[in-house]
Amino acid sequence: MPVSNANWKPKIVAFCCNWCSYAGADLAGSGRMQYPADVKIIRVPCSCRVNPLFILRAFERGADGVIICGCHPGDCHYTSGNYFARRRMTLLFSMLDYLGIERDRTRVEWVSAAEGAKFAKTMNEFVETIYTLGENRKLRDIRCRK
Amino acid sequence: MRTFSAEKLESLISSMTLPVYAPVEEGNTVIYAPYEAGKKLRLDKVGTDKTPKEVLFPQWETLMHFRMEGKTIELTEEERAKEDYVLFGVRACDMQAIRVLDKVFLSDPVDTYYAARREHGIIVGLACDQPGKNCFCKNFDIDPAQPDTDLVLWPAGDTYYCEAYTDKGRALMDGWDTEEADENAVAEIKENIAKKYDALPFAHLNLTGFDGEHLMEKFESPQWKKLSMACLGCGTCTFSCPTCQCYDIRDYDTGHGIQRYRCWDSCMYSDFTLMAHGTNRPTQLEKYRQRFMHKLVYFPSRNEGMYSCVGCGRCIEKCPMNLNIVKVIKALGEGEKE
Amino acid sequence: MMKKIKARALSLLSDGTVKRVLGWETGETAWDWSPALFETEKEMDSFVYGVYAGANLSKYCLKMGKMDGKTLVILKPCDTLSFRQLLHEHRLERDAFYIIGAGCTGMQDENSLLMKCAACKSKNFAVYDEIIDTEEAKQPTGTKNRMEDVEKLEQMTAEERFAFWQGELSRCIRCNACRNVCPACSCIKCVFDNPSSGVQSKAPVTDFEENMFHIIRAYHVAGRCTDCGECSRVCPQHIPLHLLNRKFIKDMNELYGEYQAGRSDDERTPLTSYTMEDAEPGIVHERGRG
Amino acid sequence: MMKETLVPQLGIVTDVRVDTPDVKTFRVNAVNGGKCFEHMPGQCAMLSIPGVGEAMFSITSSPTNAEYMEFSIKKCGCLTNWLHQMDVGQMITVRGPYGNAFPVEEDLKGQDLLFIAGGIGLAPLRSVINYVRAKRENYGKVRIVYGARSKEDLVDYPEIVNEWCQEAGMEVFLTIDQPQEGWEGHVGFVPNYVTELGFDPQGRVLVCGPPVMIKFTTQALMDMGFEKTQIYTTMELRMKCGVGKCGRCNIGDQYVCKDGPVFRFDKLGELPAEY
Repeated sequence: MPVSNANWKPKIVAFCCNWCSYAGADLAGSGRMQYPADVKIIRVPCSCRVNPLFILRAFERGADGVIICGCHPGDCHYTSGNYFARRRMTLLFSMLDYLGIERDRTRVEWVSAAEGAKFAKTMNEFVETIYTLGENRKLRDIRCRK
Repeated sequence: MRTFSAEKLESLISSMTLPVYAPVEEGNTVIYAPYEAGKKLRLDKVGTDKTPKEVLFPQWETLMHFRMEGKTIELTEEERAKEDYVLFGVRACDMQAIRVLDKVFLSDPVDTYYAARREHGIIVGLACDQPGKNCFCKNFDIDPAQPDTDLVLWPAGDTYYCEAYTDKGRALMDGWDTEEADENAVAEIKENIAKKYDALPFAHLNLTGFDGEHLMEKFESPQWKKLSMACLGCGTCTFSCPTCQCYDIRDYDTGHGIQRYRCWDSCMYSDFTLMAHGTNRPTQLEKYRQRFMHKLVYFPSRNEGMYSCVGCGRCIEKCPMNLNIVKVIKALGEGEKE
Repeated sequence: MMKKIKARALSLLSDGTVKRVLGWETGETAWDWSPALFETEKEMDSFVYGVYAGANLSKYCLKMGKMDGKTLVILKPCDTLSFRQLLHEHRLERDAFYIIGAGCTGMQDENSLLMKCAACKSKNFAVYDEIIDTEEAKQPTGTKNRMEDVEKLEQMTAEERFAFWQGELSRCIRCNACRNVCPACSCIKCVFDNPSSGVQSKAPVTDFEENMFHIIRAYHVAGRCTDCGECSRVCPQHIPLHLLNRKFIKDMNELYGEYQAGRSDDERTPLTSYTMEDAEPGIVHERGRG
Repeated sequence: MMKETLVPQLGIVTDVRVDTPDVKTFRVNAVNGGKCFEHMPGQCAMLSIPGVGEAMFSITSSPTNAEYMEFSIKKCGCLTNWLHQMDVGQMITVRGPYGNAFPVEEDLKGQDLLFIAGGIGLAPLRSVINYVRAKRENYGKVRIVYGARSKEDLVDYPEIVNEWCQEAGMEVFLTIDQPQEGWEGHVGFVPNYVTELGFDPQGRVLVCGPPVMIKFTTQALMDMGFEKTQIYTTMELRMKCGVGKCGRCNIGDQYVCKDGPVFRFDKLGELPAEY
């Protein structure tokens, strides 16, 4: 989809697990690795804290992409949270796809506390994807538009 | 009385310069929506899935906008409707329902949002020719062959007859390409319609005792418990009803201001009367009773005997559990005979 | 069959085994039956069972479960799945109910066979005290593949799917009939009724809110939905809501193994369990590209 | 221009007084000074904070106060919590006045008046009491029975003690539910206190308080020989529009917002007990 507005900057919400990915983001920062400022991080205690409603609400209020980052499977601070998150997000993404909403607007990545570089790379890639997809038009609330 | 051929109907609608809301097909439902070329007109459908009330009193509308900064509030009103439009193909029952809405919204103090839409609308009525199986408008003294509108259309096979009753209606009809017709052309049609409606299963309900005088008696009837048992508390009946007008006012934070909007509400919902200390209609029995008491007792008691049921039959068709106002009238009416 | 059921219900009511009977009663026409509660033998006069008994009475059991004494409930084969799922979730006490499993020859509305019966899942009873049925009722009713329509949608392009669902969901009037009839929607207070949730809304103000309501509702019952089809049956705007639930069922079956909610008491649902080898969410993206 | 029903005026909070741990009294002026509108004692107004909610409150100040309006508000829900956090200078929206009023110029005129209030129930009555005080010559004896859970919960205590109690022709009886240190007055529930005090069944009685208090107080009054036609009370139900259109606050065929909130007791008896 072509970008309608040359000045358009995507808004991206990243839900990051407190124990791995948030620390990964920190590491990316302290390692001075670049990733776009369009990514707004929301710290959650675990990737399985992310209720599908959070993701839809983010889109409602104008997000163009939502990414969920958690510990690698097997490394969850709470033993199994990310296993549950994995199933939940798979089903949710599949449902969004079923409703015809661009599947690439949502993503799950496992980023550990040591993977600052992976965090930066993931975010760069994701932002790139959202740039190609353009503005989120299908899943937003018209009232929130300015 | 004027007439035109049925073939010309669509071109006649397209020829009107005003926006036209007409019953059109949308998916497998029929709703009143702006008519555009390519949309399928459904003048045959009695008891459309959505009612014409939606044009005058939409399911939601923005009332005003607020901007809050520090301790100050800035208020901007939403503009009222200011363009004329045509509401096409309104049945007699639905027109009577609009009269019911008028009683509510146009009584002092006037609701200006509704009033503006009402004023700018030209309503073209459509006489029924084939009743729906659930119609029971006859009980409320509604003549399905004579909608109380600005302009009335009578379908008669391959022609339509039309007559205007108000200045608005006459002005609209003057722009139509019609021919002169005999003044009594529709007399026989009307008679036929009356006969058909008279023969319907729910055409002769006993409404005696549904008035303010018997308010307490109806309210206290032991029948309500049984009647309301299967009620799910959904809002289907209220939202498909052409006269249900209860509304809620809510605020929505758009991130850059507050929109205050009004939306339909339903007496069936748990938070309809919920206050900080609880609700005065705690179970479905009270909620269910409220709806029917309002239609059959409270409203007539306040409005010179005018019922706020028009017998359109939509709740009979729509209720997931087959509960409806006819069952209520029969159950409560019978209780009285004993 | 109806005579047998009625006679049995009457005898259980008169000997005091049960205090009330939850069944259907006749209406004004041949087909407009309503769920009803019968507490005396006299009231049982209007008791009825047959092809117009489409409603799933499991939902009403939530209310009956709080009453004194046993309730006799008539459940059709697919209704028993909903009932058992509620038992599984500890929403009902088995002892509070006497279940007559009633044979089903396919339920109808005024015009035709119900959508849910066209793709009949099974004629087995998941839970019962006794079964009253006939040979005819044991035969499968509809043999339509229940995933047929879901597959059709999956094969469309994203734009076609989007157009399809916008067309359907934009008709939603937010009457909540789908939610209120759903036996899996047993929350005491729904998130969409909770003023503190930030998503409480009574009107389908924008397309977004309809999408959100239906996605979240389908999602919340995923793994617990028995595919009883009541949501689509009751929708006054004829939105095929069951296609959302069936999509979840199809995905779960394909990704996590065949599962039917309500078939057992101790099995974990796909969303409350996991395996180490589960597919990554990326599968959704890959599947679409392939 | 038609009179607008749903669009509010802006008001500004010019004073906040802490009455009890959960009741504050807010003084509200129009943005350009003065009052937002005139009212009669017993009428209500819709106050709102955009984005939080809108609700009906009785106007506590007397119409004879030409400078401002006051609202005594108890903290008990979403909107009232927000209101309690307000400082002076905060703008709010106000619309009204709504509902009927106590018949101060008709039925109450020339009568001895007995006011009975419980807790925050004093709010609507305070408007009447101060109205009567301002037009003292039009009314007979004034007696006030007021009770609350504790001494701290008596709304408007300074005004009661310093003004009402000092005024000639006015008698004030205070009571609290449980004994408390530093309280030398009466202890006990309002209905019992009313019985103990024993009033002549003449004049008019205005009752307001929690539903259960109203119920037992009216019973006590009737036992004393008062007629239902001598007793007035004021009601509250959930409201959205304030003008009898949104359809939720009805008791039978009467809308509390439009036909009420003041009901004479005999009239209330003819309606379903759905409140």
